[in-house]
Amino acid sequence: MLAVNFLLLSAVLFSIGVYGVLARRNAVMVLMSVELVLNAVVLNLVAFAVINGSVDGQIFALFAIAIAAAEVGVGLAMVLLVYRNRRSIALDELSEMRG
Amino acid sequence: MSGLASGTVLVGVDGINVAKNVGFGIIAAVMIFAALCVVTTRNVVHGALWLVVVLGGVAAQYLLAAAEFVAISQVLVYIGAVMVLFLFGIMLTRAKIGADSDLNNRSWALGIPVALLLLGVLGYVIIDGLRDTVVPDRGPTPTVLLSDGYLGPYLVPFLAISFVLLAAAIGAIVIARKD
Amino acid sequence: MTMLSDRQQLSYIAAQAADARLNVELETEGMTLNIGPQHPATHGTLRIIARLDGEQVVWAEPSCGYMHRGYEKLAEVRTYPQVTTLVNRIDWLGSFANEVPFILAAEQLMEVEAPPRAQWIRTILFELSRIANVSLFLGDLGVQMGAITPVFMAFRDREYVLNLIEGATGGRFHPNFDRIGGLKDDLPAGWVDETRQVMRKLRNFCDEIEDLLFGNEIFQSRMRGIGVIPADVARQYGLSGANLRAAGVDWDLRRDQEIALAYDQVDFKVWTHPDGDCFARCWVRLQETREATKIVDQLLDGLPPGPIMAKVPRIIKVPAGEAWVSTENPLGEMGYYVVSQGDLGPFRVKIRSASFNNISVVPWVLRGVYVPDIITILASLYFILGDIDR
Amino acid sequence: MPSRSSSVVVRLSETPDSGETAVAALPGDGLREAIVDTLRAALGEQLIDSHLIPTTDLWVRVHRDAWLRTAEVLKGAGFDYFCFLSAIDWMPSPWGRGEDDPNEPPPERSTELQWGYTGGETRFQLLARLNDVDRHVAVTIKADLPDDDLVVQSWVSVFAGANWHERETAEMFGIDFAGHPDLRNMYLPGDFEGHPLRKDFPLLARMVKPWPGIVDVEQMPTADDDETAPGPSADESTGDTAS
Amino acid sequence: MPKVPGLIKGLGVTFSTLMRTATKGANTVQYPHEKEAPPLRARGVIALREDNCTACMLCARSCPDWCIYIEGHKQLAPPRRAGGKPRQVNHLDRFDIDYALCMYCGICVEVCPFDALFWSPEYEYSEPRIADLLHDKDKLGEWMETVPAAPELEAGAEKRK
Amino acid sequence: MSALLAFEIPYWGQSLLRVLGGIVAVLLPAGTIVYLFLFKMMSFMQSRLGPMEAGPYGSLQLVAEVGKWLQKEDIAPAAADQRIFKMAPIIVLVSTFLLVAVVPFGPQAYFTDFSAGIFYALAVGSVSVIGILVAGWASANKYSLLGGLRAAGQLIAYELPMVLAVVGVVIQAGSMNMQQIVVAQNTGAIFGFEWLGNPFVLSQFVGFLVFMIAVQAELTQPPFDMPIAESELVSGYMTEYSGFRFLMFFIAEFATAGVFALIASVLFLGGWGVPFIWFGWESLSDVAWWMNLAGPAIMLTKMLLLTFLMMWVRFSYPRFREDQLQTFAWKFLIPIALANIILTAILKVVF
Repeated sequence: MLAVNFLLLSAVLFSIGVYGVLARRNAVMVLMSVELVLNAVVLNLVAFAVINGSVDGQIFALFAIAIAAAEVGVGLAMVLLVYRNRRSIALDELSEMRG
Repeated sequence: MSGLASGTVLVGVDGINVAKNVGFGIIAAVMIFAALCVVTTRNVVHGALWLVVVLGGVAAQYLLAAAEFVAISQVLVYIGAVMVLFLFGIMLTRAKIGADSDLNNRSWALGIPVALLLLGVLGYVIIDGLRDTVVPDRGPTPTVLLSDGYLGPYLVPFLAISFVLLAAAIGAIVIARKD
Repeated sequence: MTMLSDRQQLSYIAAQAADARLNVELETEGMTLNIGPQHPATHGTLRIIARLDGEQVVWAEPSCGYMHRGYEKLAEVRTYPQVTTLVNRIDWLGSFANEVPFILAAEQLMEVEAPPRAQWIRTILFELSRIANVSLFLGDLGVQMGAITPVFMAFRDREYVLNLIEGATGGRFHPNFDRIGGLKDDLPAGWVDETRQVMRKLRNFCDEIEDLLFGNEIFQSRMRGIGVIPADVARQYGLSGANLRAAGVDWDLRRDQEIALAYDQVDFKVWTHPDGDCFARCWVRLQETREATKIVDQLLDGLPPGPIMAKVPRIIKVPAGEAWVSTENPLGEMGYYVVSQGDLGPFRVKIRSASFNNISVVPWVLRGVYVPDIITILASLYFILGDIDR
Repeated sequence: MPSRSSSVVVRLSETPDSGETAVAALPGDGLREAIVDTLRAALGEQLIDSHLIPTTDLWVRVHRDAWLRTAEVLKGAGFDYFCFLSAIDWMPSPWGRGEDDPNEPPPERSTELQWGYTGGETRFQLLARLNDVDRHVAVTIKADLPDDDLVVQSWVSVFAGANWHERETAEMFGIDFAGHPDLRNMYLPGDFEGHPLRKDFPLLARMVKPWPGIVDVEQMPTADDDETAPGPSADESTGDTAS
Repeated sequence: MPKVPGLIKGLGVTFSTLMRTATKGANTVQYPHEKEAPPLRARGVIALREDNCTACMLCARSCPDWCIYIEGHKQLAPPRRAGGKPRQVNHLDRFDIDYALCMYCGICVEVCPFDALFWSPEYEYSEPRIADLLHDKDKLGEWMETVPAAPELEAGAEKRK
Repeated sequence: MSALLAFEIPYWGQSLLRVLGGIVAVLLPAGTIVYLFLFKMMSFMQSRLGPMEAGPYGSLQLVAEVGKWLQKEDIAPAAADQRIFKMAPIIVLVSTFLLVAVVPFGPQAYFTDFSAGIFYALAVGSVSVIGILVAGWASANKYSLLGGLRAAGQLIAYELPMVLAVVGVVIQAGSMNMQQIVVAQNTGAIFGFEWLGNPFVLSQFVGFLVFMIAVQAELTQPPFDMPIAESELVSGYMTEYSGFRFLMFFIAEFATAGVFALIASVLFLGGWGVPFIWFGWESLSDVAWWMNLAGPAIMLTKMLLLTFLMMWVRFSYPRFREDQLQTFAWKFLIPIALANIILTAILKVVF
């Protein structure tokens, strides 16, 4: 099995995620796109770990997963706060700094 | 998973595992399709469910790469917790049933060239650099190795991550609290 | 024993009110939840419209009338015996108790009094219908709280009481046994002994419910301190029965008014509870059921011999006048204001049913509670739809 | 098992002290007369009439302008338990008991208003009852409302529980309560026309179905009926009588 | 005395009920196979003794919801004693009770001055069609067979009429 | 690989057998639980007999009920998100089938032998949350949505004490593999009494209690049945479901109860081992072949014992309130489970 397979897959996921982050207006959708990007990276980590035959990549993959969970928790809390105050989670409406 | 990783499977001429490649291809195709749906769907909940498919596919890829523990963690954390959190957030922000017209921002079309450019660069680098590298067919990673890693050389990052998680949990509660 | 202090009660109420106010001020877009008219928790067709913020009730209002049968109007075109069959159907779980105040009001206008034996049997049947009614409440309480078993036990043991009522009156649910001046018939042979046995079973049932439900820590944690109705609010809203006594108001019409029933012949305790919360209401009802079985036992022991019907004309015309008689029904104070103009039927009957007043406090008490507590509070206030809408 | 911090356990075997006070002596006349006196002192001329059945009950009739004041005075005098509030339409029903022969013109009925205790002046009379829980005494309050101005002050500010009773009365009798926060219909649909408890509101159930008792025994069978009359008993009969 | 937690006590109640049902049988009755006998006074269905009915309409008048339909006519009955004058009696043409309307209050049975109506504890007469619940006088007459004798009264009761 | 039978069977045949076995292993306990406990035990606890007409003592009642559900119309509310609405019960049921895959029924009688078996079980057990959540959302019903949200909150909250309770077992057994846990219990010793074995229910009693309570909550059974609380939310996320989609939820509920009981008996009651007798086998490969036949029966017995406990509680208790449920999980169960882990770890190091 070629390593390129894994890496190309992760590149595609990464690009799709980047597109999502750029194109989406809804905050939750942006967060989901960020998850795509993160997963692409973690997939890379695991792939390289297997290629190199060391577990370090897997260990860092687990670190990344844990961090992702934390990031989602905080991110969603912020989205909820924004929603509660503004009745909307459209990001481009959040440009003004006044609360 | 021993069944998938070391079972009696068809073996190609150059030692490349054909069944594994086919499985990879199918899963990868599904994942890419699902990922495209995530960024193009017009309903937030559908998007979240497509993301579940992508994350499940990632877990399956980890299994193919014989990273059993990571795969299970992926299911437990991503599908069991993160996605539930997402759905929770979506439902608390009153997701509508049916198509939502304003999920994209006005300049969404700019994202396509950017993403394609990125894909091109990344693809070129990957194919150029790792064209002939073959993923060796190893058995499943023993969990012991992972735990030794955590409690050995990576103890400090492990603790740091734990604190980050704790801080994130507290922060999330503080942010989302009403009063 | 210990009790919720006044300060605790007041702080609870203040906290509820403050929460509700806060939510209104924030103008959070509430979700409007329609509980009923066909919701399992409303045992009947009561509808509660509740505006929620998350799971908290900002504002709630019951909407009744899905079962309005217009008994006050119907009574105007019926004769006195016919009205008796109508009022059976107001609180259909304790229907004999509905007849008694109406008949007593008519008797008061006619200035006749039922003979002692009739009064005793009336009182026995009155308490039996209380037991039948409240034992079902105790079981239903379990269902509202999510425990399935108590209701079956309640149905099991209520069946004995209903058999007794049917054996004596012929009707399980709608006895129509009371007549102006006495009763339709005397008790059948063997009824007294059977009743004694059933009362033992019912006391056993009360013990079981106490162990199964009231002693349960989960049940207590859901009931205590929830839906506190202080005494002055209870009086203002005209709450009656166990709902009033659970707020610490020691008022029981069985004891506190002179009435042509045999309550002055028996020794019983009026149970009150100082807390005024859901648990207090349910607990008072449990104790009252037990007390009712004891009242029945005492009455059976002293059942006087004699006639069961006073001398009344065959065709009953009630002299002109007005009378108000209310009794301590299973649900609370049930009264009839009967206006007669010397006709075959009443000129106007105002039916003061217990549940109507008891439920009118709901908008007050539901403010600021959580959705599951709506159910607890409604269950503990205990209403019968027919008794609200009449 | 965590329990709510504010809740304290009452052991079930014990009873909260209900106050082992002896049953209060049932009040006699003096008590009720004192109540009338209190009211008279507070309302003066606006207390129109009172009626007292010793050891049983007490009725007072007040002027409708004093309706709210009566409630306040009585609440101050210990009558803080709200029992009910309603109204009476003293007009005799033009429909009788619904037992008229539908084929005949309706019989003549008296249209004279006949008031009950404490008398009356107008067709509609308000009716309310307040209890004194501690002294075990109650009073029924009445007030006349002129037909052309069915408005009275609401009791909601004094007794919150009057809210629903006033809504019901407004719906059933068409009486307006000034100062009531929300005088919607309780039972009937919002667009319902008429006020069901007024005597001139027909009870449709009795209107649409003729009274079965109207089929008169005296209605004589014809020869056709005799032929179609079923049952063996027809054979035993010696013949129809024509009377 | 250490208090048994309510949680455990509750389990005990359900378990003892389980054992009681298993050993002593259930409290329920398997209806179509076994039936509980209703009490003698149970108001199941109204039976009509047609011979006693004089079509006096008293029951129909006293019925609160007008579910009794009576039609009759006068006819001459044979004299009681030979040679006497023929009597004039009311003959009953129709006596229907609409059980779809009936409230089972029993006023009609009570007011009947000629003992023509009786309560029977029979209860199995439900019908798929509501119109079939209108029992005519033949059907009401059939119920007479199921009417039990009035039960003995409890000690201390005064015999009425 | 798991050679359940002595003779050689092709790869596809093995897979087919596994799938069939999985279906049996899910449906058989579910059916038994429904008949034995839901129909009969609950009725007896309420002084009644339960179904008696279909088959002797109503034993075929379940078949009749399934037949009834299957022939019912498949209704989806008009406002619902049709595809997701129809998919949700399948997700829930699939999670149950994935769960049973790692449960060992005998020395060679298992579907797969994961090295991190119990970890896998906990992971796939959490997948059902998504099914429940989207079921609540897609029904376009406020009660359903509230029920779904409650269910999700509850399942996430109780997953943690469940995992923590398992950690104690894993520490004591020294393995996450379910077979190893079974062997560790049966070859273990308590204070030198080797013949007794060491079912972890004895040494991990606190963990056992926490695990069973968490299982009760994961199954949304009383006293934790707020998501489907009949008197509050009608039927919660199941309100709009009818016909065979409701049947799927129903099967999933009781099958999951059975599978969790199986997992609990592996973790705490010694799995497929005969209680107190181990015949002196040294390791997994020593175990006599007949254990493959006796094992499933023993597992079924232990499962029934545990489901009896679960159902007993279910039919006796009233339910918590939502906030009390969270309080109970975070302030009571999790600290206790953590303390249990620490204690276990200390004892493991000391001895």
